Amino acid sequence: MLKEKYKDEIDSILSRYPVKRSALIPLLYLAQRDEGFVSEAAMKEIAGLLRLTPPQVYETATFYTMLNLKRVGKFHLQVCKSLMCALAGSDTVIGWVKTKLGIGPGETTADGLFTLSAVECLAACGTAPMMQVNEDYYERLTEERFDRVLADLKRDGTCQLKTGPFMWPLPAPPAR
Amino acid sequence: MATTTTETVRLTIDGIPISVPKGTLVIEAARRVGVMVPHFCYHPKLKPDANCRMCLVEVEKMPKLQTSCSTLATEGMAVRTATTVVHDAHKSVLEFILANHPLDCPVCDQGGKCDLQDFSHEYTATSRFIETKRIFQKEYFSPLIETQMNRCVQCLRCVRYCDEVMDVKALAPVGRGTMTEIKSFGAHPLDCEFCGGCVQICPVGAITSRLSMYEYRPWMLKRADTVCTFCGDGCQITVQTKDQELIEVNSAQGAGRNSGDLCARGFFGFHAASHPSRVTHPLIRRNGVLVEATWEEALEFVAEQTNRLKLAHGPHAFGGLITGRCTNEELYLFQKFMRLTIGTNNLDSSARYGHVNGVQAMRMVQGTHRWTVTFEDIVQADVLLLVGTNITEANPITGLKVKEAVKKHGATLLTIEAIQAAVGTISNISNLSEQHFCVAPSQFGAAVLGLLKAVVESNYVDSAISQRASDYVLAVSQAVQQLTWNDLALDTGISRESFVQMAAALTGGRRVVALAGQTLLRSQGSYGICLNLLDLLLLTGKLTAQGCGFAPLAEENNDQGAVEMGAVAALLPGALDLTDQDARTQIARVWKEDLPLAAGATLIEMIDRAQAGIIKGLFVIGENPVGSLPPQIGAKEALGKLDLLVCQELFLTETAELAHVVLPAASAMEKAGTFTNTEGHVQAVRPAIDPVGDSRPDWEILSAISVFMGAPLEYSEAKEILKEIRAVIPGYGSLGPSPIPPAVDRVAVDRYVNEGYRQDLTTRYTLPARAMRPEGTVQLGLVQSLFHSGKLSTHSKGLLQIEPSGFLQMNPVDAARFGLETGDRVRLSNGRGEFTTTAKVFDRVPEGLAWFPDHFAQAALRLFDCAVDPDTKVPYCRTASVSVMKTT
Amino acid sequence: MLGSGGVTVMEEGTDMVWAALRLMEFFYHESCGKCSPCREGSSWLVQTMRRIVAKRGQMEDLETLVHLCKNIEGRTVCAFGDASVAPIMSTLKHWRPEYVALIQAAEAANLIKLEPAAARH
Amino acid sequence: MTLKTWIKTITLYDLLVGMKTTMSHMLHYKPITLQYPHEKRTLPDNYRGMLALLRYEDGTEKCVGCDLCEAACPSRVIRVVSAEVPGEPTKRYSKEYYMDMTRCLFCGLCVDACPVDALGMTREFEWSVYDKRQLHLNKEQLLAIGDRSFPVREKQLELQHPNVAFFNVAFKHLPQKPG
Repeated sequence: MLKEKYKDEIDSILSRYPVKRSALIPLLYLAQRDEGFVSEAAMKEIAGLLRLTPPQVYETATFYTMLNLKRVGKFHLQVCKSLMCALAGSDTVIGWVKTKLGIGPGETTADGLFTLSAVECLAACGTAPMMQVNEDYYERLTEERFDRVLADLKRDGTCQLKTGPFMWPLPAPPAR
Repeated sequence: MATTTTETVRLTIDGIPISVPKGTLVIEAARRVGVMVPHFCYHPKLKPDANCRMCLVEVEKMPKLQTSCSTLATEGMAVRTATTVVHDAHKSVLEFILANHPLDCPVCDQGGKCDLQDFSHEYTATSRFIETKRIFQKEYFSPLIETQMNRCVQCLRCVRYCDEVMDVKALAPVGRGTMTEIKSFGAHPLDCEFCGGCVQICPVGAITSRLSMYEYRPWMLKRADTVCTFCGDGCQITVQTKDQELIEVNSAQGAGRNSGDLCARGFFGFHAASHPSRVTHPLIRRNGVLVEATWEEALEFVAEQTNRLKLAHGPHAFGGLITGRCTNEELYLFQKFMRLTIGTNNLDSSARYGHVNGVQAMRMVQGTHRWTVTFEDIVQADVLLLVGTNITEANPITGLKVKEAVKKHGATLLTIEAIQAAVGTISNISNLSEQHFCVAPSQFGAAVLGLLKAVVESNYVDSAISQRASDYVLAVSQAVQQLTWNDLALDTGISRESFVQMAAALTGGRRVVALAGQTLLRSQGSYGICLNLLDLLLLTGKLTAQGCGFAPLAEENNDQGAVEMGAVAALLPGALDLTDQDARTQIARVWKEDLPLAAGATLIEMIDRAQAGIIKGLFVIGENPVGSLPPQIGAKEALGKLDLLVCQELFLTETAELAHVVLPAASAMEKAGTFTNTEGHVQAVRPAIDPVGDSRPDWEILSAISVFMGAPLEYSEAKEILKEIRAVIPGYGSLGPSPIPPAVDRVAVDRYVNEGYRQDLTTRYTLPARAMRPEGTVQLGLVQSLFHSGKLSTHSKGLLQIEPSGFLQMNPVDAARFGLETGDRVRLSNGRGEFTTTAKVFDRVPEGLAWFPDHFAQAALRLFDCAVDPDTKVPYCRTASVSVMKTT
Repeated sequence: MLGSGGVTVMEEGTDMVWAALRLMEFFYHESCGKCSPCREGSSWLVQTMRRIVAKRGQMEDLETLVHLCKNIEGRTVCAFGDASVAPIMSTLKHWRPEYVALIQAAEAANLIKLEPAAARH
Repeated sequence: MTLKTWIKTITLYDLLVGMKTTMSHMLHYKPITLQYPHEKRTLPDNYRGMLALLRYEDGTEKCVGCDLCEAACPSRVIRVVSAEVPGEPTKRYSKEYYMDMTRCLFCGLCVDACPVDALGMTREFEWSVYDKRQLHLNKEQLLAIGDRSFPVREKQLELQHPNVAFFNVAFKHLPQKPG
């Protein structure tokens, strides 16, 4: 259960908001981080924590596409398909996924590693085409870079090429 | 009364000038001048949401079209609803709404009464939509409420109703954009209060009742406005029938005391009348078995036996019991029959099970037998004190008034209740309360005493009363000084600070209403607790103030009527004392005969007298003492000894099975008359169907028996009896749409503060015995379920779908202690017997208590003991200490 | 003003109908579903645009598109509805020939003429 | 009144104009009497004869029990008792269907009213009986008439298009949205 596992974090989230209900989305994120998706049990638990009814939690969870209600692969590739990325070739990126991993949007590879979603604008139009893997951005994708991302993810679970997400202006580079 | 603003604004709608109170919405103002602006999402009960965009109107000096459902009327506003621009806007919005609508009117139950259908006709909307419509896959089917989201127009009325009015929040719009659908939770069927509000409020056929699905078309139905029989709230329902078949119940917005809101019992419980096991022919016991007979045979038998017994043993060898589900006319005729034709005061009604406590307390202190407040006062109250009401389940519509007061008007809700705050599928009043004391029913008295002590010690006593009745105030003060905070804390688990805080909230209110419910009225010592509550109001000066009062809630629909009609042993029609000479003369003048003077026996006394062989004949109308009292009382044996037991019944109950004659009675769906609801509002009952089989209304049966006995009480219709009631109680039942409650009788209050309080003050102001709870036991309580009412509703197929049987409901902590989980079999036992049932873990049950619904408690009854109130003779048999054991 | 991408610079040869569809799909996805014109309108517009891009459009569709856009505009709760019709309104205004060309291609391919309630299987 | 109209009036000119067709038939037409039981007239396609209930290609009843024929009927011929198909939630059908043909005036309004074309008018007209009660037809009899008069049947609605599938499909059988 979330409550035992993340007691401190839940308390700090709850203390952030004057109205309890406002903590709903952060808690749903927490649940998603825990399991990779928001399960029914988690939604019921969050309802109990916030003194909402389960349908009220469910309504929020289904509204936001960033919250997965079904199990997804270990790496959730979210390729932006909005106009700017599409102009820069996001359809090609989806094509690469299809040829290299054999999955279309909404599908998961047989080994359960990758799930592809075609999503709407991720607010990185300047560096299109881009994709988001779990919570990291990979921008200015070329086939070579894309291959490297996939290989690194498979091998290390992370990749050096990740670039964000950043708020504008860019944060100062970490001091060495 | 409601404080209405007198400030008005003037505006014109389509050139028609009108002045409306400030704050009125344009759509409402338009309705007043007879302009109907089409709408889906607007509903007078709900806050404006303006999501359907159907009600666009043109307002002068505003650049864009405005939604009339969310625009407030302002001074000098000029609204136009009939221009081409507006018409085009309506038409285009309708085209959007219809785009994804399946247009399956022919198979939709709403067809014929559908807003979307009507507007489509009005605007002859044609669609240019040639794409494939969106289709929601159906995942599940709810037991009683059918959702067909393809038809949904996403007006969210159901969601808002569920939240704003019912406070259940069981529905939510799920998904986004055009794929929004109304769902409960995930792929689970709807699990909620089943109030049917969403069905009623849905403007299209997206949410329909499954109970009568596809069986009718609106134009085939005949309607009858009548009153629901499932609790004391007296909701007006419209029963719709098709060829003598009960099809549907609904309630029109604004109609009756409930203003269109219903609970599961009212909305889905109507099938009780058409249950196949109804008794449809008179039955006479011949050679030990009940066999069918004709009405003539049965009536002749009853009359002959009655006359024989009366001749042999005198009139006091008879007794009579009647249920509070009968109409006022029947209750009146019953007591007239018993008092006049038979000649005894041995008569009682189901008000004796608890409602009498509240009424007698009111008569004692404030001199009225009715509330001095109305539902409107509850809505307008700023402090509400609920003691042992479990209001959302026992009296759901009064509960709605409380919810409205809290949610819409910001009233302070104080509750003393054996319930824990918990989010659940059924609304829980303690979730809304500002301050909640969770105490066991046996300690309600202690909690009230704690409040009194806090009032006295914090000097919250009203100065007027201390001046007027210093002796009384002194006596009460001294009495509460005897109690220690320590004892109170031990009994109730509530600290002095909490008591003081609640007392402060109570005293600070301007309009204070105290409600007492069944949990209180049927628990031991409740007459005294009611008096203490009245003391509390009196001391804080809230008894006589405007909009303040004490309101005991009736369990059965006409318990209040039973008291007012004199269908209890000690009271005459008008709830006057049997010994009141003026009343006796007045009644004797109408009846043209004298009334018996000897004090009558009450329910338990009658059973005892039958046991002792003093009572030889008993008339039982719809009452079931064998089934509803614990076997310890020996009702079965006592009734077995009778020479004549006549039952007028709908079903062959445990009592009817012992009867010598069973006469088939008509249910409330089949007869005319009036019901008096818990607040004393008299409403008309109208027949929706003809009596089933050979059954007859109870008053007709009584009248016929009296004719056969040679002392006719003849009436040709129920209205004639009402006329006679009005002769006895002037003006009865002609209260009009909004009743004016009686005022507190100053003389009676004076009598009470000078004299009346003395007789039992010391007994009332002692703490109840502390509940001993040995290890391995729980306090088992019989409770009222939201989905049932008495035993009658267990014949209703709709309600049985929601709650088919009883469960032992237990707190999770207790359940863990006994190693129980939902669905486990559990054996309850104590010195009196044992009983096996299924457990259900339920987090609203307080620790140490366990609940079992009264409606299925037949086998559980033997665990209970029965104590009889010394003053009001009410049998208390709702709690018992039992040990719990898991079995297989 | 072309949607929420702020200012977008596109290549000379970009298919503007396709671009409008992409923008419209964004708006369709983002429409919250509260008020009817935006909820139903955006889905309708997207479906029609998809059909036109897939060369299954017909001349009446252009008129319908304009009508729908005008019906959404100014009748919604928030400004999202107003914004959501901008891509189609402006592309139809400035690049109408591209639409017409696509539809003419559809007609040339002699695809089955669509009838209401008898759309593609 | 002019002379011309006066002459027209006394020579009954208008009447003659009206009777022109009749007069010409008297002169030119052959007798059209048919030796009825032995020879029968070919009836036009839109002949409004006996009513019948129809089925789909796969033999399922078309009728969805919507009661609209009952509502449309001016002489109260039809009585429909509709219900949910047992075991198929949300699918509506007519549990019972009665027609009292003694009252029918063959106006065809019921056929027009039917949203799923479940009613048809056959070209049967030889329905004279000795006992009126034989003209009280139930669902089986009406379906039998349909079976013998309409050998060619339509496809199921949901196979025609998902947009009209709501009428006669229980939800578990709803076709998936294409594309």
